[in-house]
Amino acid sequence: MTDVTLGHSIGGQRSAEIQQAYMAMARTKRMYGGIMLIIFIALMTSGFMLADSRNAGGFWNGILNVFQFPGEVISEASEKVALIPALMVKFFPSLIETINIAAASTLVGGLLAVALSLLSTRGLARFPALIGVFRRLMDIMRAIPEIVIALVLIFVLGGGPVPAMIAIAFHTTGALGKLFSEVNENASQKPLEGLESTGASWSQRMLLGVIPQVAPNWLSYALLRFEINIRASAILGFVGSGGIGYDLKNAFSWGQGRYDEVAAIFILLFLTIVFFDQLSSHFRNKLVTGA
Amino acid sequence: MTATVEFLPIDTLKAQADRLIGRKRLIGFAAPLVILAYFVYLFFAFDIPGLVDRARMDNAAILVADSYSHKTHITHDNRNGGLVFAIEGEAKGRYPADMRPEFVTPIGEDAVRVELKAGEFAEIEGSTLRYTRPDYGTVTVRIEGREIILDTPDGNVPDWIGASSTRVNITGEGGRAAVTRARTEVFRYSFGWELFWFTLDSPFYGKSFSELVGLAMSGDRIVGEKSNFAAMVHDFWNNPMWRHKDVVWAIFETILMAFLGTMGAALIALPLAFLAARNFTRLMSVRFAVRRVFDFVRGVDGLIWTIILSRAFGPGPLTGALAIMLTDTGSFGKMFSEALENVDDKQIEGVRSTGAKPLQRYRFGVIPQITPVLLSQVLYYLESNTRSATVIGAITGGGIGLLLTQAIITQKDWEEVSYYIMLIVLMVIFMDWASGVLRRRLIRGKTNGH
Amino acid sequence: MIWGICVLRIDKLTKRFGANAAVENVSITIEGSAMIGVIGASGAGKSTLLRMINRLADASEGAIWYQDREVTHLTGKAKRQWQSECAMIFQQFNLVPRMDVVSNVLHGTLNRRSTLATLFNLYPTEDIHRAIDILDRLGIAENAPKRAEALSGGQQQRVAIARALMQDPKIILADEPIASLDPMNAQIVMDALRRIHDEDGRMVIANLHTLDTARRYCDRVIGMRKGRVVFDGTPEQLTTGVARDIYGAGAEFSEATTSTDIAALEAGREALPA
Amino acid sequence: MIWGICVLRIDKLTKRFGANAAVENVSITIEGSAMIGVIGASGAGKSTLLRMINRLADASEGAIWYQDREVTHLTGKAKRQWQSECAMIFQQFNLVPRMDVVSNVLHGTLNRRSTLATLFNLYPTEDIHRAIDILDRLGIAENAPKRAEALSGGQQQRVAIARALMQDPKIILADEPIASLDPMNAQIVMDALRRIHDEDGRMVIANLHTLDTARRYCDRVIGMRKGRVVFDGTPEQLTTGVARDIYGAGAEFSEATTSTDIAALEAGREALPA
Amino acid sequence: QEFTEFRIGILGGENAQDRMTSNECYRAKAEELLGVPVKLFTPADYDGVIQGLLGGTIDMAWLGASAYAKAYLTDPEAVEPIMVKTNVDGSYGYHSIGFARKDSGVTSLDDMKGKVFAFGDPNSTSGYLIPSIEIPAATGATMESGDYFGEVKFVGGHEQTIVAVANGDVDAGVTWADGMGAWEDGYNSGALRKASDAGLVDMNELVQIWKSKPIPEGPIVLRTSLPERVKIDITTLTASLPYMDPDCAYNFMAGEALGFQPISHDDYISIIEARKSKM
Ligand SMILES: Nc1ncnc2c1ncn2[C@@H]1O[C@H](COP(=O)(O)OP(=O)(O)OP(=O)(O)O)[C@@H](O)[C@H]1O
Ligand SMILES: Nc1ncnc2c1ncn2[C@@H]1O[C@H](COP(=O)(O)OP(=O)(O)OP(=O)(O)O)[C@@H](O)[C@H]1O
Ligand SMILES: [Mg+2]
Ligand SMILES: [Mg+2]
Ligand SMILES: O=P([O-])([O-])[O-]
Repeated sequence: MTDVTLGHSIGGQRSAEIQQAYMAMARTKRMYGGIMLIIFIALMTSGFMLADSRNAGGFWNGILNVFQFPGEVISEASEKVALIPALMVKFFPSLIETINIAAASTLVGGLLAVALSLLSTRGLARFPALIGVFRRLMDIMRAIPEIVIALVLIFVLGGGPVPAMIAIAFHTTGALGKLFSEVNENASQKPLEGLESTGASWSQRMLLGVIPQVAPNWLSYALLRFEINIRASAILGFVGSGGIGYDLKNAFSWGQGRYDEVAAIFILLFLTIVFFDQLSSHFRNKLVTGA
Repeated sequence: MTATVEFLPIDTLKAQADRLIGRKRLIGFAAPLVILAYFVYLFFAFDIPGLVDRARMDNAAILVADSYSHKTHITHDNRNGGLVFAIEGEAKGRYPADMRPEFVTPIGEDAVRVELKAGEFAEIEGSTLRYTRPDYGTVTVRIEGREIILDTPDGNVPDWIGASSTRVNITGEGGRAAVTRARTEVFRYSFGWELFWFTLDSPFYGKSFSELVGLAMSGDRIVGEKSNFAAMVHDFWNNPMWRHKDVVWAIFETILMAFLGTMGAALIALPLAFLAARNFTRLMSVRFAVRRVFDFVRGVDGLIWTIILSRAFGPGPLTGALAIMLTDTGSFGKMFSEALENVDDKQIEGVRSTGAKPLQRYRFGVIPQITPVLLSQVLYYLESNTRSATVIGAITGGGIGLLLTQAIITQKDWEEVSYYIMLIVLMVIFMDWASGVLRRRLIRGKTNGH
Repeated sequence: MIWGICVLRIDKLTKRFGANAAVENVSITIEGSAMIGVIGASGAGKSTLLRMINRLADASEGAIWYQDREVTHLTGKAKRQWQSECAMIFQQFNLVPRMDVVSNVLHGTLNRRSTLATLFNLYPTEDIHRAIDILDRLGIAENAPKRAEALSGGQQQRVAIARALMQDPKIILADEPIASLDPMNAQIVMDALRRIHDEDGRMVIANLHTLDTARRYCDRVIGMRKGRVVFDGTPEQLTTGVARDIYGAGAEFSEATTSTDIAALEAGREALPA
Repeated sequence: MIWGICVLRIDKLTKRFGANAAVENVSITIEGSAMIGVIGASGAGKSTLLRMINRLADASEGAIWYQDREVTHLTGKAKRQWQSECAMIFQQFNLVPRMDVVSNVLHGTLNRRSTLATLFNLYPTEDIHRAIDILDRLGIAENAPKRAEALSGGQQQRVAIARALMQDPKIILADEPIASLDPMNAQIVMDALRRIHDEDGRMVIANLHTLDTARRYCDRVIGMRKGRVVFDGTPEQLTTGVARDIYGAGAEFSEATTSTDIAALEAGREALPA
Repeated sequence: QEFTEFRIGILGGENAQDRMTSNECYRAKAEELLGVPVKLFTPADYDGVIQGLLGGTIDMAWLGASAYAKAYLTDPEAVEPIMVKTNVDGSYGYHSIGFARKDSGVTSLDDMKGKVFAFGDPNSTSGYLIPSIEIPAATGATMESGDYFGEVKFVGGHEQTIVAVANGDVDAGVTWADGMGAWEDGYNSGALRKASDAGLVDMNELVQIWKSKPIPEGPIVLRTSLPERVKIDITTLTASLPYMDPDCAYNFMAGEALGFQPISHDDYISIIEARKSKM
């Protein structure tokens, strides 16, 4: 680096050149910035207007009524507030089913993701030539929304928790696999090489060299995913996969007269999500900072 | 350090190491055992044995077969007479009077022979059906008065035939047939998505690719005033069987929901996040309130918001976009406020020391620092919301999700289902790719904190 | 220099953090365009003092006067006006690393320009030209379009000085401006500060960690210890004994506290033209 | 030592990375339990040579023979078997930092264990005891339950040696085993290697950065330059001139290339018992 | 709120695209008549349409009786019934049909003790409301899971019920049919007929195990706050459709029917009472 010592300024002429050059750059940048801003605003407004026109109800009329429906639910629920605890107990088994779906799919998906991620990380892969294949596989698994798989599986397997579990696990594999392989890429190669030099097999190297390094980060991602999966499994209940989502949908659908059930399920679901959110952020903090 | 060795006898050290490895062994066994135990519990809780019984692999086979093939109905109307050939039995797939599928040959007045696969064939003569399987022989079904009579070579009813006095169903290897008093029908499966490009009423139906290119180039017009190419595009775009126009609109609506929802949420969450960040809002109560609001809107899934919003906004993409926006305001609010709590005070102080106004401090001290985090989160969510929008659409919104779920629920058009699934996967992969490109461009490339 | 034209008067200034007084009962009067070095061990209160002058921190007691303005009680617009008159340079540069050098320098004008225009990075052309002139004066004009984070430490500190100059301040406060720099860059930066003082006649107050820097560049040295001023005089008056007092050190002083040992200080003094 | 009992024969070995040959046409024959030092400037190909012997890297041309086995063409199980017979020690230790010391040492037996057994930590008790014995021999037995990352560099390197010994190898390859260590730890580690060579009669090949270490600990020194062997002889034959050739250096050699200057080498040689 | 658009909500039963296609001709006629854009919306379930009517985002729909009752009970002022479809014989009713797989051995409700029973949509008259009242009267037990039936669940709609029974996911379910014609054809009209025609099920494999009393056909409703002119126009259009354009009417009415006749709120009081009893 050539640090021009003080006093040796480059002189007026060069300075003017730099000013010119900078002004030109600043103008282009401003222009790009302006154009991007205009494009963004145009996209947002035209998008909004289009969505507004294709919607049954308009935004400006609707916004006045947003509280009408929640209002109905809350007023009925508060009238029947005494019944809610009993209803919460009634729906608790469904909640357990939902949590089971989420836990099982996170576990299965997580284990598959571990294998796929190891197979698709440069430097670790068992079959380096197939890295691309495994990556695309994960991309596709990630891309298919759970509901698609669930619906197809319901057709084959009938309703119930298993289609939901498989659907979520499938998606989880893709999603976690990608995150895991990002973690793997940052793992140090040194312990691996050390193990390789002793004649350890691929699976031993992964087991002893990679997993201890990356496990905390994996776990942290898996916990995050678990939370997401609780929500997803509740949602799949809407299309007939059992669990609390099924009860919620029926109660919602029937409407007036069962809003106390809606409220009870809502409270259950919300408490669960908050509970696991707190629990997992607690563990994640511990894993990432501690350990 | 080496000195201590003499004080700790080697046997003690060995015993210690044994215990250590023993403990690890225990954990090594316990973890898989716990997981295994959980799976055993699930095995019964999810009733897997029952599932195996209930699983309908024939449905899976139909699904797979239908997803790459189509069926043609050859129908004789037994009340009014007349033979009709229609793809998928739909009015819009009906062959015009002067056309017939190449596997159908007329064998007389009001009579046809239908070549099926696996060497099977069926003949319809009036209301009478003759179904021939090479290894079995010919089954005859005829209508006599109010009765439907089934004649088999050996007089028994094999298990691939369902028969009663009012209806007979034949499920062969190469095709299907059904006879009721109302009609006599043969179903023939063929490979491919028939009518995907043009329906039978289009002059372009059945033309090969090179013929179509030739037509597009040639000057003489087939359809009225339109150029051939425009007519082709029009016929494809308005294909009543596959409805490409509606499907494209549906995909577009889905992306629109994701885009509006994500961006709207980011714009709302950014200012609110300042209220939830410890270092920008000293007031504990405000912070607490804002955070709980974030938790609440995030904790309720977008789908449930769609239901709640559907009263006010009705079905449509706007409702879906608003629902995504609500949920993501919570997620973004939480993430942005965490990013804000991690900002480096030095930069803010540097800007502050020049006498900058508060807004300027945020603009130059804070925004440039959080832009990369912000952008990458927003773009990640844009991609993942394309998937959410599919789900939300399935329930109220509209878009490709609705098309897909409806097609699945009616359990009819599996080729359409697989078409939609393919499109959805391509759409999500595209959004994934696009958001990745944008992320790389915006975060690394730009020198400015825009 | 005319007496009374620019006077910074610090009057019984105290800053307490809980029970602990970081700055205690400090009174200093600085007239004209002096170049002042403030020295003292880590935790002596040097930074806190400068931060109170710039109003990044509020005083617990006492007052700071500039001319006939009481600085300590300014709020809002008036406070920001004061901050724009008294630029601050930080040990860690405190630039916006992701923005380009010129934009960083232009932050020096934020106080004068409308909020809306600056929010969109719209600065008048003459400001941009002046920024580049200042960068040129500091020998880093070529780096104008680069991101601040792409520069070396010494260059970043000069950008920080350029930002300070862009404020066209009466006073420049520098809080250990060279502590993060290697010796060569340190020299470039201190030379720049001195030149600004000499050529522009701005008051410069610099916290310094190393005695020889203070001795070499400053007209007047203030020594602080545990929040109090324990020395105030010319560099020549700063003997080994005084330095030991300031740093509260015994014989082990030379190694422990500053980067320059006492012997070097003595040697350096002799080398100075009397 | 009986001729022919343990022979490592490297035959016209070449390793190319793209156009660049890291090791070129190297032929070396080592008999019996020699202790060999490989020296050479950074980039001379020392590491690549050792990595090829251990089969961490594949040769581009040439062959490596051990007894009547051609090592270069082994794959799968046979390759891993060979690796288990020829232990490697790395500059950065390459331990599993989050695991305890005994487990790290036990990794030396992985080749003999199934994946399932390693998954459940099913190491036989005698292996565990032997690991402790080895650690004890290297003077770090009391660290057995600690995590590897909690140890000092010298201790970690000794754990690495223990792991190597646990493999009960015929050959120990050491790639700059002391480059990351301070002089005291370096000595401990080199002493350990030498002792293993002397007591167990294992072949030791060590890449070394410093001439005096090679001279002091090795029976035979191989000098490499730009991938080729340019010197092969006893430490005594390693004169200043030869060293300059190996390092391809002129008069500025002493400072630039190795940590020990030539003067020290000369001095050292005189100090050696003849 | 001015009248700038007329929005028709269409209930499920076919996939969204087919629903759009079947109703396209009606939409075009309405657009011509009203002089404002007319749009079709196809929410995924009954509730989607009801919410639209209640929130004023959907102006017209053809509801089931129970769905109408829900709209009425939530907001009596929201919608008013104008017309009802009449069957070929002039009646306007249909039945809720309980059915099971023939090979399951179930032939009546008595065989269903301890087995799995499926409803369709909670807002369906024939798929839930009526059977949930008449079946307990027949069995003498409640519809709670484990009380008479082993499990009672909602599978989502008529199509899903038929598929679930045919697949054996449930032992029996309820759906709608006109109750005329032959069982083997899936009766003359109804969900069973449609499924049978589509090749989804083989009616020979199913048996009827229960049939409800006649259920009044659901009304075509309009939002009460629509301009009077619009209500009259739509009523006229609908009533004259079978004469003006029989093909269009066939599509719009999803099969053979005589036509439409006016109907009022009072005709649904019994259904509303039934629904109230379930609240
Ligand atoms: N924000 C704060 N909160 C509490 N105590 C503080 C704070 N800032 C400074 N102090 C304390 O005030 C005292 C003086 O700190 P100051 O930073 O002014 O010292 P300094 O002379 O600049 O030291 P250094 O050479 O380490 O920068 C120290 O004891 C410090 O711990
Ligand atoms: N994986 C690789 N890809 C490309 N080139 C490599 C690779 N490994 C080594 N090289 C090159 O091969 C040559 C020899 O490298 P090697 O590491 O064997 O040298 P060395 O003698 O061990 O040096 P050092 O003292 O730095 O460890 C160098 O030019 C190096 O850049
Ligand atoms: Mg300080
Ligand atoms: Mg090396
Ligand atoms: O209300 P239904 O039309 O479903 O009986």
